[in-house]
Amino acid sequence: MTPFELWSTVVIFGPLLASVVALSARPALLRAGLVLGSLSALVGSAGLWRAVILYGPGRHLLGGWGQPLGIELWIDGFGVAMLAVTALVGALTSLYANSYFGDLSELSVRESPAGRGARFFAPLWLLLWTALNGIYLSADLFNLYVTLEILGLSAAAIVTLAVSRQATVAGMRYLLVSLIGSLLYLLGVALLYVQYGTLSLEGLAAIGPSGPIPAIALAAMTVGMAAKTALFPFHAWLPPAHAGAPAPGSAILSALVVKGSFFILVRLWFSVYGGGSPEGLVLLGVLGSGAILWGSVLALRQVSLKRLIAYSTVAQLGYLFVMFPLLIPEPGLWNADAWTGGLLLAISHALAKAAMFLAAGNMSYAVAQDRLTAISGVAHRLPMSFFAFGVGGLSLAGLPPSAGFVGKWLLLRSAFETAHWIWIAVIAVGGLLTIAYVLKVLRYALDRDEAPEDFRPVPRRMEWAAALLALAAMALGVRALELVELLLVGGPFPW
Amino acid sequence: MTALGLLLDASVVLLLVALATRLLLTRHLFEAIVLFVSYGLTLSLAWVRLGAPNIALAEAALGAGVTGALFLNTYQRLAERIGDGAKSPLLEDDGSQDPPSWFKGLLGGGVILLGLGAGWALIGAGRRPAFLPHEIAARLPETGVQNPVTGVLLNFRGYDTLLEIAVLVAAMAGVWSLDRGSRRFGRARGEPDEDPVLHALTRFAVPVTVVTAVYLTWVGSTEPGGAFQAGSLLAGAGVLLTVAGILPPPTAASRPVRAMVAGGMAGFVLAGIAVLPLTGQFLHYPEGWAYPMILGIEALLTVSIAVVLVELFVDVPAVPEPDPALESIDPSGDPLGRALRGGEDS
Amino acid sequence: MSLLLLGAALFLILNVGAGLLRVVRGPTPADRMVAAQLFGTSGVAILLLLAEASGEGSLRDVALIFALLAVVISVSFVKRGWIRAEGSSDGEADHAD
Amino acid sequence: MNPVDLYMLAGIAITLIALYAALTRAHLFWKVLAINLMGTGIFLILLAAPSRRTPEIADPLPQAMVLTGIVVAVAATALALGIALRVIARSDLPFLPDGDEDDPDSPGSTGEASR
Amino acid sequence: MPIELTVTLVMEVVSGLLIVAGCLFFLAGTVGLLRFPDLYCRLHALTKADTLGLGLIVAGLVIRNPAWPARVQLVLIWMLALSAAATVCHLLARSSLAAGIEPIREPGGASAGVTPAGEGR
Repeated sequence: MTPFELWSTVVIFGPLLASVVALSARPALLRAGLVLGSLSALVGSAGLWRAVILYGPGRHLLGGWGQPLGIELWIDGFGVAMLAVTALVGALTSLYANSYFGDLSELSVRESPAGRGARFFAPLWLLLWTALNGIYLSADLFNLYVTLEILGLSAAAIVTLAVSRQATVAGMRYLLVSLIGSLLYLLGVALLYVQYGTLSLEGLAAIGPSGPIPAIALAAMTVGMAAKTALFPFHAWLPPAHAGAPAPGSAILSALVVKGSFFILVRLWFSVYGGGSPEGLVLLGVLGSGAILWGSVLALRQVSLKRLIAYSTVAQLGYLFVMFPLLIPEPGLWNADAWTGGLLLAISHALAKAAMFLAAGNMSYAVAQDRLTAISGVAHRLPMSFFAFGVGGLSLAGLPPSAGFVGKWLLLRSAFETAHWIWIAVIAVGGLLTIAYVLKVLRYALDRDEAPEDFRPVPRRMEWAAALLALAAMALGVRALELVELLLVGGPFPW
Repeated sequence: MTALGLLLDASVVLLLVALATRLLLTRHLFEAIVLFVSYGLTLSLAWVRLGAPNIALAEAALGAGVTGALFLNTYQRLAERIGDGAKSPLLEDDGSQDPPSWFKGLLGGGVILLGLGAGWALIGAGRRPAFLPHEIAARLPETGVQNPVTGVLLNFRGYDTLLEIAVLVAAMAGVWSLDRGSRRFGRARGEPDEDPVLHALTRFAVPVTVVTAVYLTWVGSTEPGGAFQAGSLLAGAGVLLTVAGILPPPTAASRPVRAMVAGGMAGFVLAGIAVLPLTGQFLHYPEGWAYPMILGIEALLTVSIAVVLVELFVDVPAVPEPDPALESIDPSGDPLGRALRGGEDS
Repeated sequence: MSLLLLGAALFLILNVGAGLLRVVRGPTPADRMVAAQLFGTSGVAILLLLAEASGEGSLRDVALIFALLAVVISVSFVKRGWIRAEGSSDGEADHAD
Repeated sequence: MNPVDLYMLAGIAITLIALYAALTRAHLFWKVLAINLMGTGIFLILLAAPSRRTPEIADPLPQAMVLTGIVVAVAATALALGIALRVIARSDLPFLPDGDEDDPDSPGSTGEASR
Repeated sequence: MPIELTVTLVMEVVSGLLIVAGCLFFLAGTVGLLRFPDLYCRLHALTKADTLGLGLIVAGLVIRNPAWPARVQLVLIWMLALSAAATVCHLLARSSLAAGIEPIREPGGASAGVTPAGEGR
């Protein structure tokens, strides 16, 4: 049993077993489920990180068959980095949820609708976690489809846990988009299997797909995954869903879930298709730029806190797609700066966005409202949440020494090297807009000197979870070199 | 003979496309649902013609049976809601909310172009020899089963099947998390059903169903059959029993039910982990253990799937009455956390 | 002789296609349900014929499932007290609530 | 014409008709129905197209994929219908309201209000 | 040898005739389903004709198939379909009547048998 085999089992099936505990056991054991899931994800991803640094990319032949007959797990730097950030965000969000949903041990399925929803947060979230970890390690087209469906169903269900009408409508729309997106992906899988007779990513990469059928397949899968990632023209479902979910759900959805389908897009376009077509890459970059500008402008116009953060997610996801055209400046070459820069942005966005959503959850928890006008003065009563929001926002905007800064700097450098001035302009303008909408929130929070009247104290753990995430986003910049080293194991073209 | 076969295939295909088109374009919900069930049965015939009896079994039981029953059940809830004889967009969609016609036209044109392109590409696809089917056939003896589909599902690609159960469990947990008006289904426990005809049918059909399910689980390793088909059959028996008032409907409130739902998945994972120290890989069955382990997992899954499906069918579709506690939550705020703790201090 | 079996199966499929008109026309849900019933019975017959023609015994299992699920669907449909046609009470079929 | 081709073409047609319906029918139930049908169309392609390549040996892998897909479709349908019923319970309409700026309950909604 | 051959031939012919007859009953059921004026007549036409048609086809197949397990299975399927059709027809008619869907009673057309089919328990 190699470390790859051991730790990949722990990281995928730990959360799955934890969801079994959370689902079937007494409510008193809900907390045990969350702890078990968090621990196994943290330990497993740490073990894999170490193994990847020591031995390079590894694999786990599930069932002992190996591709093309069976399913393989493929463990490289990209996947492990995503696993690790998921584990960190997930563990802290679980800590937050444990306080947010009240006393978990008293939740019963016979209770009010809200209580029933809270009762099922832990199992749904742990299943979602399993699916994310499964995606980051999968090396099989159809296996990715199944994990995507777990992800989509549990994510939509988490949105509807917030019982309001808006959340229900948003969850329905999210589920429909998610299902259609998965089916488009499945269509692509079917076409690729028809053409090449294999489902293994590695096998396909060795063949090098080209021709009309693989092109249609890639287009279908890209549209499906872009819809699930809320890339610019398909972004309309995201803000209501992410803003409507309960606070820990918002953090999970915005920080982690959209990265799952983004990960698949990267794997498909680069690892399998070897870059696809240059025109396609530029198109994705253009859509990403559109997302940056449009999302930021809309975020600036929002009057409710969680919606503002949700639109900011639309914008920040755009940066990840700007990476696509920069990664391959000319055929046969790939730009390491673009690769590490883009992925660092994805990672730091996960940490910063989770911190911001949790901090926003604290503020609206305290004042029972989500209007920006309602949180005025809240900074004086919730300094730690205010700090978390601010630090997270600055990390998003790319101020040093945050990880966002390192990521943007690497991305800009790769654009400079290849003299892509348009992308540089987009990145710069997007950064300015980010600062503007973060400052808008901070200004409201600092608005008055006295604290709001109808103020409810926030449990300490909820404040700590947000603050720790924000600190992690900032500290990541200081230790970015280690992450860069990790991300380069395997690189965009592992096979 | 082959000409007749071709004619048969052509009729099945035409029927399929006609059913699909009509059911997607009609404005009457009930018609669409009945056509959907008919479509599922026709599709099952298509699988038979394509030489895939495994799928035909699953399609008839799950695609047509369980899914159709879910739709019927939901229709019933809507009909209850709108009351007698009333016309409502719930049941008769007049299309007034559909997107504008320029959108439809554009999308329709795009879809037709895409269809022509894909059809042309697939018809002209190069016929490179496939190696995987031969590989699977060659290594099937190592899997411990003789039905190649079962071999793929539970050995070669057992991980996919495990995650597929996780999809079912995720849907179940999601459904449980929705509020339900807990409308009781069928009769109360113990109360005899006064309909002797239904009772007689139940007494005949349920044993046949259960025997068939056990047979399908057992035979799944060599012939078409397996946990999913058997599980959905058992679910059919369960639905019949609850409808006739003989069994109480399973609900999320009962811990044994939740344990059974999660149990299949847990057993599968634990089996996969148990072999890890012996063989070093997840779900890599040790020499000679493949057949008993697969059979055990299939039996466990059959029960678990049956419970999930009965529960999905019986307990889901309820349109709850408006709940004043819910309506009072400020939708612009952070509803859930505050609502949950509302009792404490505010 | 399998010509006869296939021919009979073809005939039954066309027959089913014609019966579909009743599903489309309605008018009551019960009418549509009756037509679906036709689908179930004919499906069983077609599968049995195909099983004989192809010598594939497992198709008889499929036929058995057709028959069983036709029962489950129709019975649960009826027993849910679905008919609201002309202002009746909610029917004796459903005692719930 | 090869009979398998017929099924493959039917698969393409059904997939695309269903995709069209899923995007143009506003009623939630038809959306769910269309998503179901789209899945079956893809299954038809998946099963029919490879078997025209190797008619001499049945390929069990697509069959296993389709079986998995059917189960996934049932699960997704159940959840989608459950959520759809809740949408109907809350708004009495089987449609999703237009646009993403819906926050009508609160005065001074987003969009124009932010001016 | 000739006798055996004759027996086989006769059985083939009988089985073929049974199958053809079964198909004709299915056709009759469909015609009834499409042409009869109301729900109760249609129920009447369909369930009886189809069940009989299925029975004839099963009989034809039982004659052709020499294997006993297959024969038992065929008969079992037919019995299941038979009891299902009867039950479902009964339940449909009863709850339709309870719901107030009136059978047509005026003379002409297929009036005979309407009322019993609807009200029989």
